Amino acid sequence: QDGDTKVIGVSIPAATHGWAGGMNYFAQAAVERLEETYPQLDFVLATASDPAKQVNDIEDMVATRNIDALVVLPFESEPLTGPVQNVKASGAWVTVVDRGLSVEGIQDLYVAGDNPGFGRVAGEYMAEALPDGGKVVVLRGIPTTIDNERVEGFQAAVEGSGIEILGMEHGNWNRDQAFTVMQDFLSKFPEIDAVWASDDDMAVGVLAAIEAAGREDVQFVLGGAGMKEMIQRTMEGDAMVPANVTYPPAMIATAIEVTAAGLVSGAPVSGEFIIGSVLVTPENAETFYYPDSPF
Amino acid sequence: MGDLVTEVLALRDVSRSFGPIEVLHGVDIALRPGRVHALIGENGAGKSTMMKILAGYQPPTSGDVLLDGAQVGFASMGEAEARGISMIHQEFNLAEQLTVEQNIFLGREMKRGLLLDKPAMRARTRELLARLECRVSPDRVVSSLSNSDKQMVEIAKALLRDTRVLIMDEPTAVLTRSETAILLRQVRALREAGTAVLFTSHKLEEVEEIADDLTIMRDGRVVWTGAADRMNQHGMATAMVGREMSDLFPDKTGQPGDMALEVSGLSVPGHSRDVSFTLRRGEVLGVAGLIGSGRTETFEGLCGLRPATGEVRIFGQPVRIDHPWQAQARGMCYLTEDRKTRGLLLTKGMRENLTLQALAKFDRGLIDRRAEEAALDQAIADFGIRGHRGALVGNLSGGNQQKLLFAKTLLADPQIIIIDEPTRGIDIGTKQQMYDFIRRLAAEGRAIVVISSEMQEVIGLADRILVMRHGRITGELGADATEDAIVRLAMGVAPLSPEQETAQ
Amino acid sequence: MTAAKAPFRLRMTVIGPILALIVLFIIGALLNPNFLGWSNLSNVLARSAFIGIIAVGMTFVITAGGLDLSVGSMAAFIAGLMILVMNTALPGMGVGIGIVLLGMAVALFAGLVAGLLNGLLITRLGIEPFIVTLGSMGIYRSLVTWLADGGTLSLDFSLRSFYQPVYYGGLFGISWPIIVFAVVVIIGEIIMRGTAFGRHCAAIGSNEQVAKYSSVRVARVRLITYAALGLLVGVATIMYVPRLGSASSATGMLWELEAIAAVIIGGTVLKGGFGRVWGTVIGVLILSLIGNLLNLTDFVSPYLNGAIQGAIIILAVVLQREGKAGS
Amino acid sequence: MTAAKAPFRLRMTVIGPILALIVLFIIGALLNPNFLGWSNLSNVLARSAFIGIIAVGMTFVITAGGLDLSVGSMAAFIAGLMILVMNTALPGMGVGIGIVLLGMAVALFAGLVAGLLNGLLITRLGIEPFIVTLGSMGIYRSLVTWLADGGTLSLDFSLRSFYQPVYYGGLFGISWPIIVFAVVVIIGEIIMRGTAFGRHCAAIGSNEQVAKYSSVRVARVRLITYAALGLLVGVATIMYVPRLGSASSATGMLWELEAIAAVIIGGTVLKGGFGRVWGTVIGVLILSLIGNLLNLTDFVSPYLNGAIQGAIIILAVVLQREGKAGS
Ligand SMILES: Nc1ncnc2c1ncn2[C@@H]1O[C@H](COP(=O)(O)OP(=O)(O)OP(=O)(O)O)[C@@H](O)[C@H]1O
Ligand SMILES: Nc1ncnc2c1ncn2[C@@H]1O[C@H](COP(=O)(O)OP(=O)(O)OP(=O)(O)O)[C@@H](O)[C@H]1O
Ligand SMILES: [Mg+2]
Ligand SMILES: [Mg+2]
Repeated sequence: QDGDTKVIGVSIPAATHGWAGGMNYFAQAAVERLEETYPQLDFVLATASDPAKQVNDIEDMVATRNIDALVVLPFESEPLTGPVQNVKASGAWVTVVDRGLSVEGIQDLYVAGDNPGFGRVAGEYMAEALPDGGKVVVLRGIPTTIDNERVEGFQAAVEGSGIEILGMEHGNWNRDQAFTVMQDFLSKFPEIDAVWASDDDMAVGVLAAIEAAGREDVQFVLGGAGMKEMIQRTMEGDAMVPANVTYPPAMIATAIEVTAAGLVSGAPVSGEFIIGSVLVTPENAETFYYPDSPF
Repeated sequence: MGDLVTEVLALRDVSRSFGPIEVLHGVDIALRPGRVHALIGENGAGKSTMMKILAGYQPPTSGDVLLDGAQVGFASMGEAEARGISMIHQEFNLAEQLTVEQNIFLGREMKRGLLLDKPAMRARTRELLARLECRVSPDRVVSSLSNSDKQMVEIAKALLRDTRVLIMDEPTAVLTRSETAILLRQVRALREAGTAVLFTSHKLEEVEEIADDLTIMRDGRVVWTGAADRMNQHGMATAMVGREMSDLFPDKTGQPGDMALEVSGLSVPGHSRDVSFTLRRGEVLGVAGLIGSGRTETFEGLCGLRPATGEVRIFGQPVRIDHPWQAQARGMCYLTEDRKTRGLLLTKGMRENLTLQALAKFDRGLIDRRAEEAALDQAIADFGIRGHRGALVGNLSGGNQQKLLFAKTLLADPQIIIIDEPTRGIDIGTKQQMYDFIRRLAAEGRAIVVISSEMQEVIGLADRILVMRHGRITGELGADATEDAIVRLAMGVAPLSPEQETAQ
Repeated sequence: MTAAKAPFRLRMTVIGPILALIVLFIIGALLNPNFLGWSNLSNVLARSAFIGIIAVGMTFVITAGGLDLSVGSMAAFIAGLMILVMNTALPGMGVGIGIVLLGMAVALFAGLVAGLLNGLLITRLGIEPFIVTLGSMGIYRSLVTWLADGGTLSLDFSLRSFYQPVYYGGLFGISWPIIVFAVVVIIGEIIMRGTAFGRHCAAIGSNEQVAKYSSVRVARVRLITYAALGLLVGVATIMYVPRLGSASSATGMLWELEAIAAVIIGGTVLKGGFGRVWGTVIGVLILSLIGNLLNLTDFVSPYLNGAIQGAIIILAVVLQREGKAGS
Repeated sequence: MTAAKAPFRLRMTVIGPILALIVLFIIGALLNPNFLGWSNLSNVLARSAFIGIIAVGMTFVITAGGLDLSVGSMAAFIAGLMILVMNTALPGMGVGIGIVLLGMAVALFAGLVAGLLNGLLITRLGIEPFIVTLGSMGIYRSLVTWLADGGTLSLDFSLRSFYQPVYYGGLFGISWPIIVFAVVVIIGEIIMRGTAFGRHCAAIGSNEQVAKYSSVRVARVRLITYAALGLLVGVATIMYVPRLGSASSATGMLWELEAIAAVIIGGTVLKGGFGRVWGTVIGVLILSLIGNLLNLTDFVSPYLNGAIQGAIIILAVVLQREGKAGS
């Protein structure tokens, strides 16, 4: 590459579930858009199916593409800390998205969602929607720190509100597995007031299971992450999907854009941007509805 | 009879059952050092079972195994071998994907420190094979060897293990006469060295030639035992079969009919070149030649089992055969010489095997089981197959497997039948039945090719004889051919004159 | 291993899986009274139908000495394709039986083609089935991700409502997936035990050489097993799509492993030569019931579900192989 | 399949994988000049060491007619256990060579035990390796999730810095994983070709009965293959932990598939009877280079990476099996 061209590496987890799919979409869209806007920028986008593969990708970017900046959404924090530290040591700009590294101060820019907040907002809504308490079941994601943080946030928020968590099972952010788990919850518990699906993909499976069972006792399902179909249902006032909690997959695009702009202008923006999780209700749903997103 | 003190290995009143069926009923046998003991009997008489008990591969159900006069119970396969008893199995006991050397030394590798001493093993392999006048390379993979070479490897494997007792189950079944002679020479050498040898064969002339002691079995019982010189071939056959044996070969009543098969310029790359011959209905065509002369490959090529080129006409129609099922659809079937790896599904029952090739006959949307059972009844009756009906084919005795293979191919009702080594491992009584059967098939108007390494068989059975050498037909002989004439053609020694011999 | 024990052992390999299933039923009934309820059993049966239908096809492939690792991603790809075609055709055709039939035809056709492709690579080029299907597994998984642009392909909502009864509806209270599964099993069992094709599969898996020498059309039979499996993946997809109306790269994840496990738990031999369809059904049921049971009870940490599942799989097979110990 | 072609075919199966590797190298060099740089090659080699070390062990297991699906989750479990033990011992022992040695001993011991367990279930109870290791795969995967309480187990930071040179450091500019990998490969190749054990593995895989009749201790040899594989998983983990310093349920995901694929691409026969360690190395390199190559350029959608990977795997094997067509 000639001296003027700068290379930005983008390393993200593969699209193995809906949210990640959305994030992949936004990352690619941002890369395409920015490559057009800034001819002097070159992007390398790599998607990884596990942490080890992601470390490989980052190593390759340094060894073969001489990246000037790295935008990384770590699969997991711990394993990526060292390799990203190495990238930083090589002199490149580092932007970390969504999941913080386990050592402070590596990244120049940090754009993140708020996982405990995600759970808390959901829990607070639940407590408010069931003022007299109620029986809820929880579907959890893939066993990860993210999921743990969310669930802890949720549990803390519903504590003392009279809400009883009947059961929690892992639906792994997967529609089919959520469907199966919910069917079994419905067999197991004769009375369920609400479901925290914790993710809109899982909410799709949960809603299908409830509908198929014809159970009237379940008042609503609270998903999360703002899938467009779900936002739409909220917008339209569907009683089963009265709310949502955001966790925008588009944060990756923001991070890439800010990084690119900084690199081009030579006046990089460093700092921390925490994108808080917001409660989506029929009133404000329209502002969170992106019909063109795949998620 | 034998002196007890000198017995090295013996069975006393041994019985053996498989499930509810007893196949050995209180047999005795005694092997003595420096003597060759022959064990003969009909197919399924229990010879192999008895040998396996002697060699520690199977325990007796009741009775004793005596080694040096003391009762032993071999706990593992290795134990008998460690005590100087080794056995060559009737069916090949070689790991197909391993090389000759690896097989010969399997379980007894020579080491230098922790590593294998390959040069030494290779040298020893060469030496052993040279003793057997077998010219395969120690590095050849066994699956690429011909049957006879495999047998030689098995023999070399047994020779390697310095044994006091060598047990050989039909070692000569896949050997030609010259190879048999080599083997027998080795056996004599072992006898001189004081080894006790036990062997079985359905070729009674060999038994007569080499045996010192003789045991004859019938239906799981010993019916005769004693010094071999007290019995001649005729006596043996009679004692084995339990009836008087008449002439082995049927009359050649062949009435050649229409042309059935015309082959011209058939070549199987790497094995045979430019083979041409014709065959009429009602004819039995013998194909003779030394081992490795490419007979098997030529006819496998003809039947679409290997890539081949050439012109073939069946009943006057030019045909192109790339797959065996195409040959069968034209009425031509090949009966393999290798029943264990190409002929039968050893882990399946008799019924499934019998009908595999002719399954279409039983297919009425679903397979008609009752018809299958009836066919099995018929085959058991026709070929005298012995063995428990529900047994796995792998558990049938070797000869009975061969009979089943025969029955299986014939069930497809082919008009042209190519039979490769039809009587390998079959007892003399059944052989006679098989020859009759082949003749009858010819008389029904079928065309038959018999490939055989037994010169007598070709001469006794065939109306015409083709002789092959190095993948080419070197001559054609009439029904009155002599062994000498065949051998000359097969060896490439100038015959009297080709015209003289190809009289027809 | 003596032949004397054969009858007993035979019985164990037959009774073993059934016994394991019965034990699971008893445990389930003890743990949760709802377990034996019709609604729970019907749920479990209906959702095991996808894997079940595929596993029936897999039984033939494995019996004939083959293997197919691509079924899960093939299902995802077919589902994606089907949704795409139906959505595209919607403006022209409108919601109706026609478009559903079109979708079904696409699924069956795509399944058949995908199966044929696997089969042709395996039989014509002589490559190990493991490699061919590992490769096509990656290819289909990628293709569906690409079709969905990384996200989820969703069937148009109106279309989905119309199509939904194919999963949720049924006859006489038995839902369609269960009926289709049953039909596939019965046909499969008949083919395996009663027809020349089934015999040929077993013969090829047992010893290819012998099959060839016995005039069996080895390559064709093999090819048919893969094509049939592909077709059955298509059938499974037809049942799958109406359930949630979507397909993504996560669809059908690890179905191949589950299908192969079901086949082997059912007593089919992985190296080929012997297969039984009814055993596969029991294998499928055992696998789905374990998951169901673990969801119905909560006496262990959900993190350990996988461990229990693994242990039960091994136990189910131990039960049926008892007699073989020390062989 | 004619014998005349045998020498050619033999050559193709030997040259095939090497040829595929060379082609990959050429493509790589053309795509990006940095590809052949030492830093890139060293990265690729070092990271393929984990799978590589495991694949060497897998070569023996497969050659002896077995299979092990549990290696990936076994690695995750051992990594988790190792981290847990080291973190627990830290207050007492302090950062130093002692605690690293303790961690290594734990990893090797756990690997050996895990391998022995698989092996004992397979040889003593006579259960299909596929089922046993599918079961233990679930068990270990669950156990590590449980140990990590659903999250990630991380090595104490100070400890990690101390331990890191085991992955990142090296001798004469060659990093430790590469050295260890090379040593394992050389020993593996010697054992496979030069010792009785290697021959016994091939004999068992080729024909168990024959091996038994030749007084090969079949059960013991089998057991040793699984135990050795477990031990090698332990060795791989020792290299892996300093690299990422953590273990979670995502660790070692699909390693088993990759290891088996490497073994088969290298020319070892899946049904057993023939294996070659050097081939496995080439298989491992091919697989890691594909991943590396896809990162070198960005001319395809990342969604399609899997498809390209799948196609190349098939092609690499087509190249080597050319002569077999129609057999
Ligand atoms: N493992 C087994 N299970 C059941 N039956 C068996 C088994 N082994 C042998 N048999 C039966 O025992 C009988 C004797 O068989 P054996 O192999 O000893 O005969 P043989 O005398 O060697 O015959 P051949 O001359 O044909 O080789 C046969 O009926 C056979 O079917
Ligand atoms: N599967 C095979 N692959 C490669 N070479 C083979 C194979 N089978 C046989 N050969 C070789 O082909 C040659 C001819 O084989 P074979 O000995 O079977 O011929 P034959 O004339 O039929 O003899 P016979 O039938 O008496 O054994 C031999 O040199 C043999 O080693
Ligand atoms: Mg016998
Ligand atoms: Mg021959």
